[in-house]
Amino acid sequence: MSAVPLEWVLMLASGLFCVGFFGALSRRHAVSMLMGIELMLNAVNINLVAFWRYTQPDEVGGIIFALFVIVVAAAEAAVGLAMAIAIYRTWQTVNVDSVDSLRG
Amino acid sequence: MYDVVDFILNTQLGLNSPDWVVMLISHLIVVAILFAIAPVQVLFLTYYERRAIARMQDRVGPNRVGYEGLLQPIADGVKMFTKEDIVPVSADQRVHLLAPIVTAAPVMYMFAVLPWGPNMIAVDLPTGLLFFFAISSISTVGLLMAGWASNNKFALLGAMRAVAQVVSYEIPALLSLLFAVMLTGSMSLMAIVEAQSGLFISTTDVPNIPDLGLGWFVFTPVGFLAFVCFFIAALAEGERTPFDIPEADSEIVAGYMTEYSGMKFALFYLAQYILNFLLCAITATIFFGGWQGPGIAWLVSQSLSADNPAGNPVYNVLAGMLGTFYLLAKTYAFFFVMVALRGAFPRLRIDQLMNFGWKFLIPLTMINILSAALWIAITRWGTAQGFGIIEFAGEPSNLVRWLIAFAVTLVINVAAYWFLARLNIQDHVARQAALAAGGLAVSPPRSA
Amino acid sequence: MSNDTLTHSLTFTEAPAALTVVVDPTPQIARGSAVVVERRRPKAAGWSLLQGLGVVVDHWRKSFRKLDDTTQIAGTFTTEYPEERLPLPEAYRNMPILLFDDATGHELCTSCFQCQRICPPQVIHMTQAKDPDTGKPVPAVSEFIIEYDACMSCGFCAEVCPFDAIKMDHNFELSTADHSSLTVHKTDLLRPISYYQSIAPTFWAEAEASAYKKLETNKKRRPATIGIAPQMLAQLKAAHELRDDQQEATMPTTAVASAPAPATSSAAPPARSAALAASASDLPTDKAARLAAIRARNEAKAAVQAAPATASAAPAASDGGDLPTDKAARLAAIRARNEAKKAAEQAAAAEAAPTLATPDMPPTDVQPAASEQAAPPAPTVPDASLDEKAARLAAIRARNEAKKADEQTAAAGAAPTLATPDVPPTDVPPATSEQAAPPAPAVPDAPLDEKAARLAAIRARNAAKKAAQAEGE
Amino acid sequence: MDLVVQIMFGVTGLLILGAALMVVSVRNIIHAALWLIACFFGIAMLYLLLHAEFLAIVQVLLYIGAVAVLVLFAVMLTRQIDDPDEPVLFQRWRSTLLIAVLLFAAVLVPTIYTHDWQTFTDPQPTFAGPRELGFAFMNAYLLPFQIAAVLLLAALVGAIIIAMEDQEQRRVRVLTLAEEVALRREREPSPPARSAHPQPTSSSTTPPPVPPAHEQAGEGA
Repeated sequence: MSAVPLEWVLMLASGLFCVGFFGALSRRHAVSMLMGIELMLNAVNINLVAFWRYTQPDEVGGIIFALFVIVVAAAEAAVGLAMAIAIYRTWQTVNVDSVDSLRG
Repeated sequence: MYDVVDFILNTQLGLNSPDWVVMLISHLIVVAILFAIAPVQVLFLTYYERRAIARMQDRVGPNRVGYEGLLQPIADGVKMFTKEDIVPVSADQRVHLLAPIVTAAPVMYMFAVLPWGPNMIAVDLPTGLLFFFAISSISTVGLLMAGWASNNKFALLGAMRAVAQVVSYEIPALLSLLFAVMLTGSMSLMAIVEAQSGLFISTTDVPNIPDLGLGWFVFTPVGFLAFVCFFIAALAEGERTPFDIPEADSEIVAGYMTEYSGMKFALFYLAQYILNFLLCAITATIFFGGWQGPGIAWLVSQSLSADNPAGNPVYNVLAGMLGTFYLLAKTYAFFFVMVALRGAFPRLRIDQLMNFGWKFLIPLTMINILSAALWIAITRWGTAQGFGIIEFAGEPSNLVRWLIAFAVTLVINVAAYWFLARLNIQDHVARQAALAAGGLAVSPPRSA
Repeated sequence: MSNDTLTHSLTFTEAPAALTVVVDPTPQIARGSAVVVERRRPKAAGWSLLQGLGVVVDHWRKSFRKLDDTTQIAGTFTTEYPEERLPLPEAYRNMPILLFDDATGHELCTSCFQCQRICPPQVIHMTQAKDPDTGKPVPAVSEFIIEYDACMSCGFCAEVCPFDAIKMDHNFELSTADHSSLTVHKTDLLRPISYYQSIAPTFWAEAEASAYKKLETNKKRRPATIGIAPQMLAQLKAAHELRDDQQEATMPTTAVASAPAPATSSAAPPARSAALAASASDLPTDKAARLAAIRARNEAKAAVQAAPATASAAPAASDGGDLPTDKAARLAAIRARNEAKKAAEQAAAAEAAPTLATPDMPPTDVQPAASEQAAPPAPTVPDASLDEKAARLAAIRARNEAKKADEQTAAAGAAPTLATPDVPPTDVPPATSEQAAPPAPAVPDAPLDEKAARLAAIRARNAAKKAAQAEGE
Repeated sequence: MDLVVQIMFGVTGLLILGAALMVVSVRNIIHAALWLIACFFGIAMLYLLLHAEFLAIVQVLLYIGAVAVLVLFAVMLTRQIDDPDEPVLFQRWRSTLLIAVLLFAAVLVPTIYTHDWQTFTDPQPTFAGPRELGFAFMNAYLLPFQIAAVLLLAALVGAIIIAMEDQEQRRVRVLTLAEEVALRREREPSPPARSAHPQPTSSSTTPPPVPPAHEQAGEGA
């Protein structure tokens, strides 16, 4: 992997992060926001693995952290989607700007 | 295969090809072989299933085309290919097209880690077992795509059912396989198969057992319970009866395949049968020794290898052939069981399926993992590993350790099975009593 | 709704049996009610699943033997249709056909329009024939059309026909790619009476008996006017003369030349040298002979290995009284004959025409055509069901061989005689003289007619085969 | 060899970024979820390029097999009529885009390129297979491992509770004939003529539940 410098991988991860950032902040659909967040988490994961690969290939710390991120992302997805379904059931919509009432 | 290609290209032809070219060519050849095998297997499996199920129902089955109907699948294939490809107008055209591809392509990858014989494996991945199930989970995306793109409520219902079922049953499937990973300390399928030499007792547990290739994991209580759980989960993953809820034709036409015809339908069919074949093969590999069997060890010891440069390469070929034969024989035996199950049992309801998976199979496999840990502790650990109980009465031999482990895990597993079954039945009875008392249909009401 | 219409005597007994027994010996479950059967839970969870699996695997294991009767639960009982056929019941009806008399070619239909009137889907159309001289309508049809594609096989037409002219056929293999061919005209509707006799013997016997009865009554009532119509008399006379001529002509020459009129199709009624009106008493013999032909042939084949060829009279295979056997054999004979007919059509191009397998003449002395393996004594087969199977088998084989012979004769000029113990009341010289065989002893005895017929059948068959082989070579 | 790796990296990067852009830009949310899967697949390929095989497989198993499927599932469960006039983005999407682009162009790119990364490239990295990871989880990272387990459990329970429906809203099941009969028998006293009916014990499998609405309507007829 010496052919690809670390900067390239980091650039890719930062680009992915920014795309996910835009998606998470601008889409109205709750599930779409969740997808944006997943993209951001994946960008972080790429960073973790890249740093592991280029700076500390003798340790497994980078991989371990990436795995923890995946675990957290899975938990977040489960809870987030459950929330989306609960919201849909109550308001009949999943557009987050429609969910503006305090009635619960 | 790499060595053969290297030999032909560089030594014989003197091309001095670079390393990666040789690797590419050798992989291409292996892939070509596997991709040729897969559809042929499917062709034969459809015929095999139809004949077997016909016999079970006191019929004869297809016996017209070719000798005893052997060419029937080819006739069916020709029929499929020449059918008109119908796409609903309101379907999502691109997704509709992609769905069968996404479903069928991953199952072909699964062949990559399946060991066919001694040293006969396309890629001996160190994470082969995980790879197998990771790849199979991609197929579910294809099902969901198909169900959604068809713009048909039956297709969508079928896809939802399929995904709910497959995702739920992946958990017990993987949990039940964990015991093999624990016992062999590897996720490589080749290593798992190689650990199953011996005679009813694995040579990894008792090294001086004669090696007849029969030290299968299924002969231990741990392995047997895991086998039962895994096979049930595999039925659900392969959408076989009694878990064929996603394509329950009496309820939702053909599930996610409702709006498909012609080649696309054939691709779904192909994917399903390859998946079934592979699930049977993986069952045989992990629990029934894969290519292990009487005679393999002797052939391998005679054959040419790095350890034995004086060996005869003929024995390599013979060992490969015998190993493949054993694997296929076991696989087809399991497929026969699948067919018999199809002949015997009615379809489950979706709530029964979920109850069974989450309330029975998953706890059972978890207890089985405990048993597997105990097995390892009893058979292999001593005071050095902090497990001195077994050495309380002196220095037991390997066989004695094995027997103690057998007894302990047997008691645990039988008790777990009995207890969980009883619990589930009691739950069922309580539910029915609640129904009789005018309660709710699904579960007892919440207090608040 | 009250309670007793809903429930029935269902009990939850404390019996140790796995299933609760319904107490009432003759349970009458009312409409809308349900019987709740309580099952005892098995001791081990999952055990009943294994039991269920065991049942299925047991069926699989037992399915490799074929069932002989349907009383057994496990085992395949599939009939492999095109090769194996179940005997059709006599009352089976498919599509209507028109009948004509074998001997005279007289069509029974008088165009009374009864069937056309009663036909529910209105698929029968007919035109009454007219006397060409006077232009007056006569009791006959000039054209008769049934649209098979719309016919619903109700059988009303056959029911109302006062002259037994329209009957229901047994042929159900009507599928075709040509739709228009399902509008069937008179020439394709006509079948000889003997054909209908072969498929529905008792029905035809009944019809005939009632017709005779009616005739007798009418004779008594109006003796002056009842009798055979004058034009029929002329026809009959011509038929008699023709038969005599044929008998003379057949004497010195070959058997195949004995039927000068080529039997092209049933539509053109052949002026056969036959008895004028086949009396009812003749019929059983006729049938039995045909049946015997098939059976004897079959048994002879079976016995070839067992017993050396002694060209003596074959003992009776079995009595012809067994009805299902009879039918099957008859069916077989019909099929064989159809094949022979095909062969005949092709052979008609050649100078000689074969005779049809209608053993309507009492055969007296039949010379074997070629008999290295001439008629070994066939063993008696008492088992009726076995016999029936054998007959069916024979039919298949006969057809296959007929086909073979057919191909070969088409190449060569000579036509073999197929299972024809019928035509010449005297000797039948060998078809191919180089294979001449010692003549079989005559069977003069009248009760032995049947046997002789059987023997003749075997010999004729063998001859056909030999001839075909010889010609083919 | 270097060029091959570079090309593969380029293709993978294009797949990841392109798919991610499609995720945030396509109108149809199902298509967005499918593009998300493509993006995850590209990331798994990138992990393979970075010699993190185990992570690549876990990525496929968890992200594609579980998370993405869950997302698709949730989208289908909350499907609404697609109104082409309704915007898929907030009103503020331009400012968001501006922030994202600025973040990328003004912060991340200069940082990455100005920082002096102390990297060394090891041609033969330590293989981080399941065995090594297992040892790491059971020794150095035991506490985070346990915490992650508790987190997953909490998420499981929480998701179930959030998504659980109210029991009262459940539809009443349509009864089978046997159930109806059993129910009726229980409600009406059995006639004396048929006294040979002992009441089923509590372990009986007879399930007599609530009568559906149509049943009561049809009662009087």
